Amino acid sequence: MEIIQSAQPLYTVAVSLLAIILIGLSGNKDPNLRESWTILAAIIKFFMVVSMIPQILDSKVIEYSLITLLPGLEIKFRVDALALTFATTASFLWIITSFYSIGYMRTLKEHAQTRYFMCFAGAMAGAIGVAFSANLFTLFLFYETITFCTFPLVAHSEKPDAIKGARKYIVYLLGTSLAFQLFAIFLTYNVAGTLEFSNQGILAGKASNALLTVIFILFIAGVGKAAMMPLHAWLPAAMVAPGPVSALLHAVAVVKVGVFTVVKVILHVFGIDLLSQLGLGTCLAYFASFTIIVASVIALRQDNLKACLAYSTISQLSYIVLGVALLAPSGITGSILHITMHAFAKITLFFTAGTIYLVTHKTRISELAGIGKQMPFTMSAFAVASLSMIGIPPLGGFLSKWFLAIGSIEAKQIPIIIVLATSSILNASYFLPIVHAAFFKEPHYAKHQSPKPKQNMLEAPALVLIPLMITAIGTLVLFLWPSLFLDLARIVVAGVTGEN
Amino acid sequence: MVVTTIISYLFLAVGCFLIVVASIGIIRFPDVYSRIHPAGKSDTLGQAMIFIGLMIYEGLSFVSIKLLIIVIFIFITNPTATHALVNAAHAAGLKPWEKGDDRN
Amino acid sequence: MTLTESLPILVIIIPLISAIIIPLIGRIDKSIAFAFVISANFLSFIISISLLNTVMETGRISYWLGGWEPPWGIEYVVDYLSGFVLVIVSFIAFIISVYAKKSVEMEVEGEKILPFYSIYMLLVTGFMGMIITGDIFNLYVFIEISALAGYALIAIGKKRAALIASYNYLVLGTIGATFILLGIGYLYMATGTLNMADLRERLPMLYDSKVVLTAFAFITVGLSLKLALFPFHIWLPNVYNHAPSVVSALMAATSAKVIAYVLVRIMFSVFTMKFDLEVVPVTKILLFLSVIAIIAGSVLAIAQTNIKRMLAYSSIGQIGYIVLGIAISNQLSMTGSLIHLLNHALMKGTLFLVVGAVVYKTGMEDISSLKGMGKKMPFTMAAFTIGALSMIGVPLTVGFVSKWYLALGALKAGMWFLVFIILVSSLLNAVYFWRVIEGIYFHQKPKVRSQKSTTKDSIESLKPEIQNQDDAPVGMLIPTLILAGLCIVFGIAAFIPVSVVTPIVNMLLEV
Amino acid sequence: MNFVFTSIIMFVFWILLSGEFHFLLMLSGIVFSLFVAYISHDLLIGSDNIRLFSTRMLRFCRYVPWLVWQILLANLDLVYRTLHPKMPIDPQVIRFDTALRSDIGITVLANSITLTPGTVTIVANQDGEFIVHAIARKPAKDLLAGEMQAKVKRVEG
Amino acid sequence: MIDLMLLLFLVVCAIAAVSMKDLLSTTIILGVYSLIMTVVWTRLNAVDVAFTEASVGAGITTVLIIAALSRTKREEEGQEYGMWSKLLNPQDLKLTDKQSPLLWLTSLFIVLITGAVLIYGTIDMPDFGDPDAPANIHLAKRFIEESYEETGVPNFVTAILASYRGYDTLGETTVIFTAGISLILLLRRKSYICDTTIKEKEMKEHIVIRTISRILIPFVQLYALYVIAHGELSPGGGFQGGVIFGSSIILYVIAFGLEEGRKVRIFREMGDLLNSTGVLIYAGIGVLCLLAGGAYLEYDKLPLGSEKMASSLGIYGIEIGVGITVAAVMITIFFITARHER
Amino acid sequence: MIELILGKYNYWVYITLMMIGFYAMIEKENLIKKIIGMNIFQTAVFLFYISIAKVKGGTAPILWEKEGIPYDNPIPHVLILTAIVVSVSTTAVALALIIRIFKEYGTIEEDKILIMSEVSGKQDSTENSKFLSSTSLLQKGE
Amino acid sequence: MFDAVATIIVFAAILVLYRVIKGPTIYDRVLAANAIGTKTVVLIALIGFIYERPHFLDIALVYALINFIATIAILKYQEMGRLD
Repeated sequence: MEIIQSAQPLYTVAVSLLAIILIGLSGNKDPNLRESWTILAAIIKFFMVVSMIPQILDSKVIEYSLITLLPGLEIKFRVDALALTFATTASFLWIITSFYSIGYMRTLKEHAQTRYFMCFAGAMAGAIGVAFSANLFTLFLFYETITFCTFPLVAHSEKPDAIKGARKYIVYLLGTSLAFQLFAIFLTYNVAGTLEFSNQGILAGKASNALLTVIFILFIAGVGKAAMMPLHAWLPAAMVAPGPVSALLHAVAVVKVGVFTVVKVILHVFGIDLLSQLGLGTCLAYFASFTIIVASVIALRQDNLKACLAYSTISQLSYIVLGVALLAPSGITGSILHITMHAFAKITLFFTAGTIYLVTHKTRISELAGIGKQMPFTMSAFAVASLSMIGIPPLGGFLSKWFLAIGSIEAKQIPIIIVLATSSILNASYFLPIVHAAFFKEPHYAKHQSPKPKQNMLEAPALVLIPLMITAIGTLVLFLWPSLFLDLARIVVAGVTGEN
Repeated sequence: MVVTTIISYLFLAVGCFLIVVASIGIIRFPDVYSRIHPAGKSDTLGQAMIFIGLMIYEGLSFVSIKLLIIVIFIFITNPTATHALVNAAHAAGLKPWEKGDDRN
Repeated sequence: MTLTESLPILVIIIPLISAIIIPLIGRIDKSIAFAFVISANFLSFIISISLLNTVMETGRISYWLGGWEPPWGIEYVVDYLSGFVLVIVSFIAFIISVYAKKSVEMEVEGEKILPFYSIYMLLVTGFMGMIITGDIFNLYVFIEISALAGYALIAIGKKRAALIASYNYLVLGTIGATFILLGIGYLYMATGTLNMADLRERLPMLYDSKVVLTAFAFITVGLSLKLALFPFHIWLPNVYNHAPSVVSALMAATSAKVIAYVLVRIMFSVFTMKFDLEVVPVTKILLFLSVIAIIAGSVLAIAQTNIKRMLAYSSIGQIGYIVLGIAISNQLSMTGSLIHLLNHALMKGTLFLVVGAVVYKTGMEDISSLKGMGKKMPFTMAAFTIGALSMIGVPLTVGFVSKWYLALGALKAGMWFLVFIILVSSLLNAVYFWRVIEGIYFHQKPKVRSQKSTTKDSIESLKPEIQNQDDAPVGMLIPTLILAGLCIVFGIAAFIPVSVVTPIVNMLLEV
Repeated sequence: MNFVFTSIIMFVFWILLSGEFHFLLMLSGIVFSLFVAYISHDLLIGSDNIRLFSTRMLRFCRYVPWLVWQILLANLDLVYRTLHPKMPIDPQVIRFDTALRSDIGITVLANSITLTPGTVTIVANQDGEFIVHAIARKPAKDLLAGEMQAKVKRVEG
Repeated sequence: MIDLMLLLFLVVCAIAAVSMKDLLSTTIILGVYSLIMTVVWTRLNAVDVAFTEASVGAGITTVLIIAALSRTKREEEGQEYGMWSKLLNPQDLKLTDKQSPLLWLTSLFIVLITGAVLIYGTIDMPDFGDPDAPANIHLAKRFIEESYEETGVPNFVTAILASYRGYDTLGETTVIFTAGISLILLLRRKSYICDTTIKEKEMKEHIVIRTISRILIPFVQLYALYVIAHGELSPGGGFQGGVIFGSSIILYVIAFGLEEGRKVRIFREMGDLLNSTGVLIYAGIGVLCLLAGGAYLEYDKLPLGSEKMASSLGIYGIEIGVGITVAAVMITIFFITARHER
Repeated sequence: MIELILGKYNYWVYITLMMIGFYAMIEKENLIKKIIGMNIFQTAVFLFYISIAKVKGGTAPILWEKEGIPYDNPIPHVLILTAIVVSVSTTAVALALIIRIFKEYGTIEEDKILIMSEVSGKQDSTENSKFLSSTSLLQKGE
Repeated sequence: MFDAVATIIVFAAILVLYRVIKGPTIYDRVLAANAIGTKTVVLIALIGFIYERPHFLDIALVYALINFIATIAILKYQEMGRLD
């Protein structure tokens, strides 16, 4: 495996940090300038990420060591296929989300927009940083960056319930990461003497099984962002955030960072061999299955649209964990694909939810009856994304679920297939009714509202609408041309399984 | 033993005796005003006696002069302190003990 | 003897003489006195740095006061450890003296400003003297100089409770100092010497003597009292709470550090590791106490409504960290402990300076008074945020570095539960600091003054987005920001302090 | 004048105390005597003129032997009273005026009374009014007889 | 025998001082305690310490405590529970008070623990007066044998105090200076109540005290200076002399009143200057030594004739510095504490 | 055992004194009483030091013509001189504090003061607001 | 001889201590304390002679000169309630 020393990863991360400063400087005085910085940064970042793809596809790895704080504590970037999968998805969606945010925020005339965009850029820097991190310390650093940068986004409205939700958010994320993840990192360093990721894992043979198990459990518990049960409660609580933030949180930056961390830990800290030897992979897989089912069931009972989506996210995230935990090549491929697939589908759904709120100020599923007639584009996108979530071809979600299913067969864990199937059915049973209601039900009005409002088109502004259309179409495109992500996944699998 | 030594010892003995008597007086007498008599007089003289004894023992030297200075200052300060004491007691309205009062 | 050779004494004499001269010079012009304080502090800071530099190059410096060879005379010793602590203390003293002007003008009555500065310099002198001396009795003298100066500085706090705080500190401090004195006496009795290096040579053959054990016990207890280690911490919250802001900042940032330094000196430099580990179970006791201190300090901090008090309790916890590292006493944990001397000085310095600025601007010390300050005093609050994040132990801040070393040290010593304690305490720190940060940025400003000038406020309230920015004066802001900046700089470039600390640890542990 | 006189007294005192005739010490003796005289010359001698002061000193010296004799008597008396099992005391408070007006005179009388047989000065004020506590009847009577007052008056001049 | 009696005396005094309710009586007993302590010091041959104890105990501590009493309260409050009744009849105690038996037992426990540790430490000590104890052979031997040769000071204590450990003494002077400045910082106010009726009464009644004080003060002052100057030869030195000098002024103030004292003797401003001057002389001599090419406080290097002469003069100089500081600070402290203000 | 007791009687006395002083310091409610305890406490330590210095048959450590007599150890004397000075200074500062406390609280009993500061939590806050108004004045002056 | 005298004086001082502690009035205490003071002066001088070192006299002289201050201070406070 060829290693290229290049500062490109650093620049990629730094772009958004620079953007923070520029946004801050432009401030409230010139909103257009401010937002153009955001867009510019997002686009540059995306292209920087994309520009690295050829090299990675060439089975090369880009590394860059920024600074060594202390022996063992190094800020170091490494771009490999796994990183790039996530980075590409995230940076692409940031562009989309930026446009959507601008439309959303301006329409609602929100306050403190400068802070909003600054934190947004910070969160993205964190997400890309996590993706590109070459060791646990760098990962932890950017992981916390995201936590702190997204807190103001969740608390954006500064209303008591927002503050309360944000507090829950920070308690879960900061709490788990400080208490468990950091502990695990300490232990890892103590045992392995390094924090550097490696395809073979760094812990093999370094400590007793019991200690390794403890470390593993600490890691899994420490990644609160992955929203595995029972550490999922922050996610529904964070629904108080503005629409684009929810989209970012639940589709890209935060939760994906969480599962990405889990994947990293499984693949690059422990290594497949070690985990299968310890039998922890299977345990985790069943644990994830449990989350998948339970979260779906809870989602079924939600009336608040965003909450429903949140529980759906919890469940979907566990798919990714599940796939990796199976420790089988196809499972890993499925997981990696699912990162992207779910991102596109879920961001669409949240965009949709945001748009609905933007236009009608409705948040409840029960109020959505007939809304498809008012907002056909939006709701079509919703429908497409839902189908992707359920895993209906020809949409992205199908691909990843397919690979996951194959993976579970490879791992000889037949019950997992049942779980996947059950979950799909559950998905269907909470998404399809919404779609059905939106398009085929009459809205029920309050009795006293005698003159029926006209069924006008109430679509959102183009700046909001176009992004969500793009992501909806994205799910389709990803099904049709998944080769990039498949290639990347293959490289990852080749790396971690040692087969070339 | 030289004569001076014997004389000095004599003085020491007398001084010693006076001081003990003064102490007894301080304990025995019934009130401040009467206690002040042994404290103000016997003590001072006893002290002086001892110092004179020491002076005789030492012979003529700067040490004796210092002893003399001490004696002089004691004779200046001690009665003053005594006077200040009764004066204050008087100013505070303390009544002197008279014959026939119960001992306290 | 050249000037360079005299540096070890100049570092003490300059603040001392300035303390003496201030009452004289202030008669002419008060502002000169202030300039004098700053320049004296600056000079001693520069000298400290050059001393540390010299030590790095040539090794231990020994200065014979009065030209008498130790152990006959008093010896000044600058080695890695004392050089390091010297730089910390002189730096903090310098920064805070720059900061002091406005804050002192507001919190101290006009006619008392001169004596205030004089005593401030005496306090600094006391600290520096404690650090640099190589004579155990001289140490006691300087402990008392700093203690007396401290009592007076605390007592001039605005509220009357400051007096009680100071008095209690005085009583406990005197008990502590007298215990130290007694311990010194026992050591002297057993060995016949007062020089630390000489003691170190003579003590090992006396390790089973009960006299030496008692000496050690009394010195340790005395220092713990001064250090406010857990069961002896009762005086500290009141002191930090009621003292004038500048004093709180100086005391919080340096006092405990210096005493901790002395503890390290006694434990590892006068006595040896062997004694600490094998003869007396002192490390175990300290371990136990520090763990309680860490947890109790953090828990009590959560319960506070006054911000200075909160920081004071947090200090108790942080002192626990320092002692914890000493108690584990392996290479990593000692590094953590010593680095925490610097780090905590920076963090607590920042936080207290911010509080001082807030008090200067609003006159309030409640946590609620910080609400909505993010818009009013953005830079100051940014410094607070950095300090708070550092206290929580977020990576890239100094707090993380200390925790890293302490935790690794604990793991190396096989004490898992300590890592757990450290992390739990981080969490608790997060709880009480996050509460404040949340208030700063996400709560509306309490309407306190609106009753006074309604018309003006109503005009302002029309434009809530642009609240008028009213940050602390530059003289206060810059020192605060420098300290906050250093929290980050040394969090990133942690190898710099570590490279200074590593030889110290090697020296102490005789590796 | 007062100043010179005081410094001379001081220097004599210095020599008596010191007993060392080392150059440095003699020099500092002179300096210090002058210094003390400078800050306290109005204390020792006060507002009196020098001649009066010195004559009084001389007369006082003549008074001392008598006083010492009286003190010895006083003590014998007191020893008797203290050690006698019945403790024959009968305290009295007496009051009288004297013709003394100068501070020094009143002081000498007051202290003499205090030192001598069975009497202690309680009050001695500027008008020459004395209140005296006597341990028994006899000393009181002796005091009122006025021998001591006369002698002190002679000292005062 | 005599030592044992004296020590017993001390213990009795200590117990009495602690257990009495009237603070003035306590102060008196503390004074007696200090007297006996002085005797004990002299019995133990610690002349310089005895000297210090004498001057401090008679001149300063008692007066300061009384000054503090005069501005606070004389009686100690609180219920009259003796030590034993607390132990034997705990039910008598009011539990609402802070002085609950538990607290009391806790403090007793702490004290006993301390005592136990001390006793434990004493077991291994060399016997009292053992000439071969380590303390008496290592440093001490050398000082006794060579200090006179090296410094020319016959009083070993002064030699060590001013020369070998001269820096400690600078520290000590700084402590005093700190105390002085602290009191200025803590207590000084401009307002002052002068009660004229008291003054008149004093003028009339206290004639004896005043006259004696007047006569005594110059002698006390000269004696103080004598003590400072003879620090090298005999017990005493800058500190003791300074305290005695200070007490002469205190005596003046007590006898004549503060206004008088301030008007005639020491101006407040001047007092402040002197506070600093003394320490400055001390520290300055050290700096001069530096400039002369020696170590700090290395008097030998001063360009004043022979090395011995320089050393002797240097020590003399710092004694004077200490004396000035101590006297000035003691006066300042007394003025500040005793002064009643609005 | 008897040797132990008799050979070190000075030390036993110092321990006793120290305990008495220490007890007064931590147990007495009266602030001045505490200071008196502190004095006893400290002199006890001084006694200990001076006891170290004593040599059997020794004489005061001032040069003496008479040969052959051991001198007492001068070092502890020196140390204690310093310590006494420190003790006096501490006492002075403590008394100043007590005077101030009495002025502010009207009592020098610790328990009463504690009660007062608990009760006067409100009062302190009013002080605080006074303080606040003064600062706002100050700012207007700027 | 000196030893004996010193012992007797200490004994006398202990007798007087009774009065210091017992009182009953403050004046009794001051009086007794003053008496102990004079005994101390003697004791110190005697100890000097026991040890054959006359240096001790300086200490005795201190007491002779200034022991009086404390007494005056106590009395003035007792009478006036203040020292200034």
